[in-house]
Amino acid sequence: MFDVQTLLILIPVLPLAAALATAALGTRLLRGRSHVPVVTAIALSFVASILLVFQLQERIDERAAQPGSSRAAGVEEVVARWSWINVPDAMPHPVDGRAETPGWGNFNIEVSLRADPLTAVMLAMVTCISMLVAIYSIGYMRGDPGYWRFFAYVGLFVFSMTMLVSASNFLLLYVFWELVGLCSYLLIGFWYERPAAAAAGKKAFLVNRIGDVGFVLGIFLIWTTFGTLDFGGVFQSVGQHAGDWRVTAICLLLLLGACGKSAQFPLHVWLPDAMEGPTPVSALIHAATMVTAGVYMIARCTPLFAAAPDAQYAVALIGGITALLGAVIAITQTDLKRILAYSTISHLGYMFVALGTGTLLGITAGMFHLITHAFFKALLFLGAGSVMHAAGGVIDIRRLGGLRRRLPVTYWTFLAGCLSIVGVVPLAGFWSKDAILLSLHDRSGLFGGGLFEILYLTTLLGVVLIDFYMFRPLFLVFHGQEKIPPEAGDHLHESPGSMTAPLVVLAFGSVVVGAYFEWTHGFAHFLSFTPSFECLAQSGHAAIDTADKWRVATIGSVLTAIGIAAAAMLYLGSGKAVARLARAMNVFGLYSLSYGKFFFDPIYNVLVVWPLLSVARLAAWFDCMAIDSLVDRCGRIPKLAGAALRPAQNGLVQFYALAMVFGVLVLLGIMLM
Amino acid sequence: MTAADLRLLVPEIVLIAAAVTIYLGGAFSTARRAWSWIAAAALLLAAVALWSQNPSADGGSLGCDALARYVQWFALAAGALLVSLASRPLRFDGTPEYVGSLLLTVAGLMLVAAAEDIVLMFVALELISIPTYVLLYLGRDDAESQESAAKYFFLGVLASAILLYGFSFLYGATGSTAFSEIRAALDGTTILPPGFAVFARLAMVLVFAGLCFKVAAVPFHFYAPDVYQGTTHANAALLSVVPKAAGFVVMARILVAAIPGMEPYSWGVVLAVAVLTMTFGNVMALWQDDFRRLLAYSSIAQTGYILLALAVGLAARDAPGAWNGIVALWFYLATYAAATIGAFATMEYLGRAERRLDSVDDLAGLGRTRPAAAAVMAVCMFSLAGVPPLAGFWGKLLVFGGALSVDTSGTAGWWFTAAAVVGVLNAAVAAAYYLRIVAVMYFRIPLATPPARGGRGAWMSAVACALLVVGIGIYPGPLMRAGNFCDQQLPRVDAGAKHHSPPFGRQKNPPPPQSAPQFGMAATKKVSTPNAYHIRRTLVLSQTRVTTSCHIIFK
Amino acid sequence: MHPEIALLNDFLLVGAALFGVGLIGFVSRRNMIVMFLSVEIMLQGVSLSLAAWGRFHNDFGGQTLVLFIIAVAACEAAIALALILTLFHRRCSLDIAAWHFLREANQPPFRDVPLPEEPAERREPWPRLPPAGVRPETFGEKDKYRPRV
Amino acid sequence: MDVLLLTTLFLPLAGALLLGGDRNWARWGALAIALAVLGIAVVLVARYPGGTAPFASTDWPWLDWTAAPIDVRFSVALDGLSLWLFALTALLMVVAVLVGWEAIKEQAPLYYRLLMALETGMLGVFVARDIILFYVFFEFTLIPLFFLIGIWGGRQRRWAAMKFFLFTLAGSVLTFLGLLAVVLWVYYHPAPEAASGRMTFSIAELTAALGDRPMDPTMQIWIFLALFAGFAVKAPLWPLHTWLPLAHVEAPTAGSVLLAGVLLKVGVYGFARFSLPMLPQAAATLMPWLLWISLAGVIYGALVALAQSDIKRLIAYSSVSHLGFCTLGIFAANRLSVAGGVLQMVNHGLATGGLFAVVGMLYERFHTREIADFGGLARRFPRLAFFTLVLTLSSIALPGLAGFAGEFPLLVGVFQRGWAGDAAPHALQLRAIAVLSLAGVVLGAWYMLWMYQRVFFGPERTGDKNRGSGIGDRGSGYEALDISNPKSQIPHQQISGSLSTNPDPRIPNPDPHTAGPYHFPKGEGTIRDLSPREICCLTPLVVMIFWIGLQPGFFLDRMRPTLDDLIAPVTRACETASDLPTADRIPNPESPNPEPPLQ
Repeated sequence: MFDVQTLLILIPVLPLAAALATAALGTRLLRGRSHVPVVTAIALSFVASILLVFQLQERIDERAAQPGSSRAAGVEEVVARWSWINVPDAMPHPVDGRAETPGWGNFNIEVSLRADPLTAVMLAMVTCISMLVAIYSIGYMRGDPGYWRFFAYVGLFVFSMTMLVSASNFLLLYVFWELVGLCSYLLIGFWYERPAAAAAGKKAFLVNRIGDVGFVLGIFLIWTTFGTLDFGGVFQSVGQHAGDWRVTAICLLLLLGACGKSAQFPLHVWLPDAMEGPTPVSALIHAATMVTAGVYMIARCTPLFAAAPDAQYAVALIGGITALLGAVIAITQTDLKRILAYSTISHLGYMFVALGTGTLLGITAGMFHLITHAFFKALLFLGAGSVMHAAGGVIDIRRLGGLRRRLPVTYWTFLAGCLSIVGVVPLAGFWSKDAILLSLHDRSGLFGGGLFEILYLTTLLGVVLIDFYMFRPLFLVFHGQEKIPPEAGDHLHESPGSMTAPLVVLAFGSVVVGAYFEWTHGFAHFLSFTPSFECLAQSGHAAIDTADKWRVATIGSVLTAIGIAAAAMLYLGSGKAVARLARAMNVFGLYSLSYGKFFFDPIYNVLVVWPLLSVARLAAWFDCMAIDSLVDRCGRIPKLAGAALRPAQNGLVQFYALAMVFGVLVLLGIMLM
Repeated sequence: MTAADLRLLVPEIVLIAAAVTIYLGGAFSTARRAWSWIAAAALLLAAVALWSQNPSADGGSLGCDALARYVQWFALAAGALLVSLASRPLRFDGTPEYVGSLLLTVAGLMLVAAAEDIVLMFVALELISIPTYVLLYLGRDDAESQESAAKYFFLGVLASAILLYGFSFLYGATGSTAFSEIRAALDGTTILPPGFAVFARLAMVLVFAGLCFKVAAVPFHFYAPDVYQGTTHANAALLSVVPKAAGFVVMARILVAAIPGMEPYSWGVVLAVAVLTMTFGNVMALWQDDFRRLLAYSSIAQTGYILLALAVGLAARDAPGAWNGIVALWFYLATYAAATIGAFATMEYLGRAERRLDSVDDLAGLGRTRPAAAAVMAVCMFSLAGVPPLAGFWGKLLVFGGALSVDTSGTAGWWFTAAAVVGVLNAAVAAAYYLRIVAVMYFRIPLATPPARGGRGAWMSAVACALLVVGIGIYPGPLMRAGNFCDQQLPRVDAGAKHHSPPFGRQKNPPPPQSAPQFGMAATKKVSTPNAYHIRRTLVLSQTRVTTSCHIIFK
Repeated sequence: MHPEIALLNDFLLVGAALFGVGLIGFVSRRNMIVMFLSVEIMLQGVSLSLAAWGRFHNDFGGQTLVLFIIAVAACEAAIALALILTLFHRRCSLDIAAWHFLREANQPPFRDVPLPEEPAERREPWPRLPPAGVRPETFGEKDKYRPRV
Repeated sequence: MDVLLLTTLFLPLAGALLLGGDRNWARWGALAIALAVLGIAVVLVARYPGGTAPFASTDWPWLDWTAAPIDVRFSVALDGLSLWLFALTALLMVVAVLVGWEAIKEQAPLYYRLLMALETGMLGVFVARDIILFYVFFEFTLIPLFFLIGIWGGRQRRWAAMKFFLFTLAGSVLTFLGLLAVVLWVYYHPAPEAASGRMTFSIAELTAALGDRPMDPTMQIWIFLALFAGFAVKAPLWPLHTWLPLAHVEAPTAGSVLLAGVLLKVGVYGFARFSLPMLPQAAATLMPWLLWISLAGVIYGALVALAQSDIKRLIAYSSVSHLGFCTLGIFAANRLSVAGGVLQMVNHGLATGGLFAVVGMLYERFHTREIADFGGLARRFPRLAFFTLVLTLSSIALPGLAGFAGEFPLLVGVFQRGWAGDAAPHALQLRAIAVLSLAGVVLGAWYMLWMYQRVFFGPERTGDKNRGSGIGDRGSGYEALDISNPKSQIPHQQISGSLSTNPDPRIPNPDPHTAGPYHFPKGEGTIRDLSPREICCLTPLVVMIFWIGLQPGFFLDRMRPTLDDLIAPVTRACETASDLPTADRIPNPESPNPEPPLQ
């Protein structure tokens, strides 16, 4: 029963059905229990995606067993059930003799799903994290009037995310790209009474929309260049368009779309504001799943990026800048969720850097980091959520302190998360960070490696910064003397079982997952069978000698240890050392710059929002006073002409007679000439 | 006075006899309503007589072609509507002479249509204008009415003098008073004595000027607003229909038929006057408060469109079949007359003997107080504005279609296209004041409920006009076909002599023109040589008519 | 030039002159009766030229038209005087300019421009009828029967 | 089939003449007729066979003027282009009747009669196959709307009604001339073999005739401009759109639903039916200008909508922006963009019609349309919030809803026109237009979501002062603006109030004391969420939006054959134009009788 096709369809359909059921029955029937359909549906999807992974693993084993064919063929299965739109030969054949893909110009969009290792991995990650977050939010959202609405939106979100990941043509990818944006808009603005939440939702949607404009332009260019929007068709014919400027333009535009969605450097301003939403939302959407959609898209389009090397440089560069930017800002933030948000931006930057290397090693490292990051970032967010839950909604780390003894489970899981994210040896974070460092080091050796040398160094600097901005909240919130904010009331105690269980599971995941994948080499091996990665395989990356691997690993660990020690020294002691460091930093104005989040929001306001609003008002005024009054004046011209002619009618018979005679004379003059 | 002539004149004779009896009877009993019924009976009788006339009778100075027949039916219809409109006297003393004069004007119009001779044409024209002077005076007995009568009289007399002077030169240039001979003399084939071409042109100008007064075209329109404002609704309706129709008949007879190829650009004058009239009428109407004054300017504007049709008739005279001005002229005249009489009839019906509805504001909120009357008025207004589902639209279609179909290869075509664009924009401006009346009726809060005691007759004619307008709007076929025959029948000179390049740079071989339909309507080709017998007969004939009319007036 | 045409030209000129005089009279004189008379003059001018044309073409058409013109002029005279009578009763003045109340809404009313008073000495002693009731002094007996003319 | 089509036309006309009695009779009668017409429309759509042949056609001689060859016929038929607009009209008619159910109190029978007359006019416009019949219906729709706006409108209704009628009439009379010129050109250029000499007015014959005997380019451009005047006013293209906000804001709810939903489409329909197929060379040469104007409409409409303080004005300006998209699609004249353009017309009808219905419902409850007066409605009116959310998202082209299904092919087509191989002679301009048109999408999202957020989200306003006499009540002192008495000159309005709150200074700022934000009355329950009537008024729209969003293929396949015929001449013209852009290019080689150069 569980062949790949039914699984592939089952995974997205289950959450959709659950979401629709909750929406329909939520208010009257389910009320208190409206989480049941969605959580069960997501759980079943998770099981299905695990089965899918196993099915694909079997196929890969068969393929590997066949002699000689190695990884060339790749494993994929496309399910196309339903044609959305079909306009045959909508575009004339290319004039300037460019190569023509089969089925050129058929604007045939089908709702087609694709199952290959990359999709399977993403599906597994998305459904697993969603399940855990759903369970967590049973406790977190209890008693909220919009309880059913929350779960309906979460169900809708999981449906869109799973469809996005398994879409098989660019248009479908874009459709669910926007639907995911809609779900984030709805979930950020979940508590719509709070104007800040509503504004944050709108801001998120608009910034995404700006990114989507780039994405759409990319799709249009793909359509005009390749004549088809299907992944298969495009990736096969990329070969013939190697040097074409269009492919580079496409990749840059897709990058712009990815930046919009994954909150990269120019368009990252919406993610910190998105923290207005409930914390499970932040954990699910703004840490693990939605923001990684950009990374997934770039991974999916590797053939395109392979054909446009300077686009890969751009990806790496954007990634590097964002990583550094996120890390520097996160250090000085005071709101725990904002810190985690900026750390997410920073880690996404690392993934972009990894993908930017353009080598199979780099891409698998990026995806590996995506998986591990999903686990420990979700863990950290849920931990922050349980702290907020316990402390009555206060999340400002300066007002919390010494909660170690009151929230033991949260503390230990949060600690596990921190250790993992920082990259202490056995934990997952270490392996993925190490893989990225290795791929950077390897790539810097190859052609054009200068940029990657710098990126390798900045990543190492990043490793140190991670220790600071992760352990700072840990020490301030959980260590030191106990500071309990008044909002917490007297009952500051550990969160209920339904919230702590997912924390424990995630903690276990972020500890074990890295090691498991590293030792069994399963992850890289599994991923390398994605058909679209074949172009990388051919580019012949030599095996990495173990000496380099150990050297990179040791450098990474040493730096991490130094960082943790410095953080402990600074933050466990009294505040004097921190104040002195802050003043030292402020000499170059770095501290105020970092605390002010590099003033991107005010800059964007001044550069984009305010000018547009004033142009709008000008246009409104122009429309009323200029065009409208011009039209009214044209309407009044006949009346003015009438006013000019009225005096002629003065009632005197002889004047009329004179006019008649004059008329006759004029007529005579004309006729006799 | 052959029997045929007499038989041709039976309808007119019936009307004039009725008028005489009414004048005489009026001395004894002043019951206007009774005399109106008699007048209606007379009109009915005349109609029957006209119907039973066999069309091919060959009258000396009385032509009986399709144009005559069309205008005679038009006259009878207009007469019937006006008689029923004026059936209830607005003055204390009943003044039955009013109805008599009305009948005379109708008879005059029928005669003008049938006249084939300058003399008879002049007499018929006077037979219209003189009773009109009387009607204007008899309408109301206050200062304004007398002022309007005076103005119309003096300017009318001046215009007829100018017209006559034109006739004299026409007679002088061609040497005969019969249109057929005039046509033969001026069709370019016979060589005129040296100076006479100037006289012919002079004649054409003076005749056109004289007729422009009757039709209220721009240089001669000054009387219209003041006279309309001063008289009753019935008189205003009469003035806006009968003299205008007469003017256009004479123009059609003389300008289009009698002076054919004399001037290649004779249409230039007519076009200029048309555009001026159109624009002047529409632009001035925007300011008016008084209803009749507004409709006066509207009728001036509508004259502009009809003159445009005439100009098209002049320029593209030989365009086969489809579009030429004469057809548009007759169709447009009929629809315009129906709508205008309808509007005046409604206003007449809404008023009362002593409190007449004058200003547009009196109509405020009519939609609520008198919905039926408001509907009729709205239909008339929309038809005048030319909004599609009604008759006015078809009129405009023919006029502007004709204007566009004038050959665009020569310069004529571009002038006509420009005139069409100006005409169309004028229609948009005209829609403003027609719409204003509708807006006042439906959007304003009613100030006072109009008494609506203008008599059932007025209401009957208003409803008849509205139905006519809507009927023609829905199915314009028959009226267009009638209009088309007038054009087919107009005796015209074969323009083969002059090469007319086809419009729109069209093919040299225009599609073969439809063969003239044989409805038993033999084209009257009448050749008569001036002889003593002919002269005596016209003398006797016209003599009787003039004396009777003078006699009546002197009662 | 052929004597006939010369004769025609003369008549036409006189006719045109009459027409012109009538026209100018109509436009300039303000007395209603005089205006009507000037129109009559115009009609006479037309009749004259019609007669001339009739003679030139040796055709009766022109004369028939003249006859009708005379008849119509008579009718119009009748109506004119009736009308002028009532107008006089209404405004007690024969001046056509008195009738200017039907005009465009915002036009200033017509105000007469007073003619400058004629200088006294230039006024001619026109023969004037003595006021009724005084017996006119009769001429001497001898003037009544003058032997020679 | 053709009998069904005739009943859809004449049933509402009969209703217009006969609906009488009291308010209840009239409105139920009107609803029955509207539903009957909708039913028939559904049957016709179901039976529509696709292909280019006219479906359910009737052809009666209207003006069989035997003497002269003028041949005006009452010929009506459905084809790909008009099928969906026909169905949309029937659907929106039901919505319009339902929306005004409670609101219209005085003179209700006249109101419903006018609505029925309007329905006949609208349906007629889309099914007319004869030029004169098209123009008759094109003008006929003006009269009922004039009365609807004038009698039941808002505060400036008289001025709005007059301006609407005259502005549209001024444009359409020029179109009238253009159409006549086309007919006359074909009559005077008969095909050599056809000696019928019959002056045909049927659109199909004219298009065919002009297809193989095209006019010379200069004449085409003049006639194109004449047609452009009328249609550009009707489908508000940028400079000629100023009547739209005034007419929409002042029209009663049903009026603005129909005005926005259907009547704006007549102009674009006119372009697709007349301008493109009959005047291909003109369309090709003027293409950059037309695209620039449409683009200006898109961006300008969005910008002005951003600055509006009144919901209805905002939606009106959004209509300008959306119609700019439709014309962008139509003028780009390739297979995808025209299909997207026509589908976008239907979507706009559904979304904006729905939004106007929602604004009407809000107005019925709160008697105000100022965005500043609302806040936090979502909590007390969840159903209203849901319906408005779906409509808003459809109008900002969220995938999965109708807006996206129309807009995406449209933008692909426009992009393809600029960037793909067959770039017209002005490639650079077309490429710039293609990229800038996406700005409209972003701006659209901004002002719609900002409006939605200010009205439905944010803190719920609860307070004691229940403003009884809403500033919207009619009859409050606007006689001065009453155009119908000539004495009233438009008083020179001093620019009162800061622009931010009231962009149209000619409407003086509502009196600050009474105009404060609307406060829910202390007590509960006086203002309820959507009533069942209102729900079944909005549900069909939402259902259609989802259907088109999820299954656009169903709609596009039926349109494609007709649309292909419409744009074939233009694409040919583009190709020939692109290689020899100079004026004295060789005339169309394959036309049988080469056109003698104009003297």
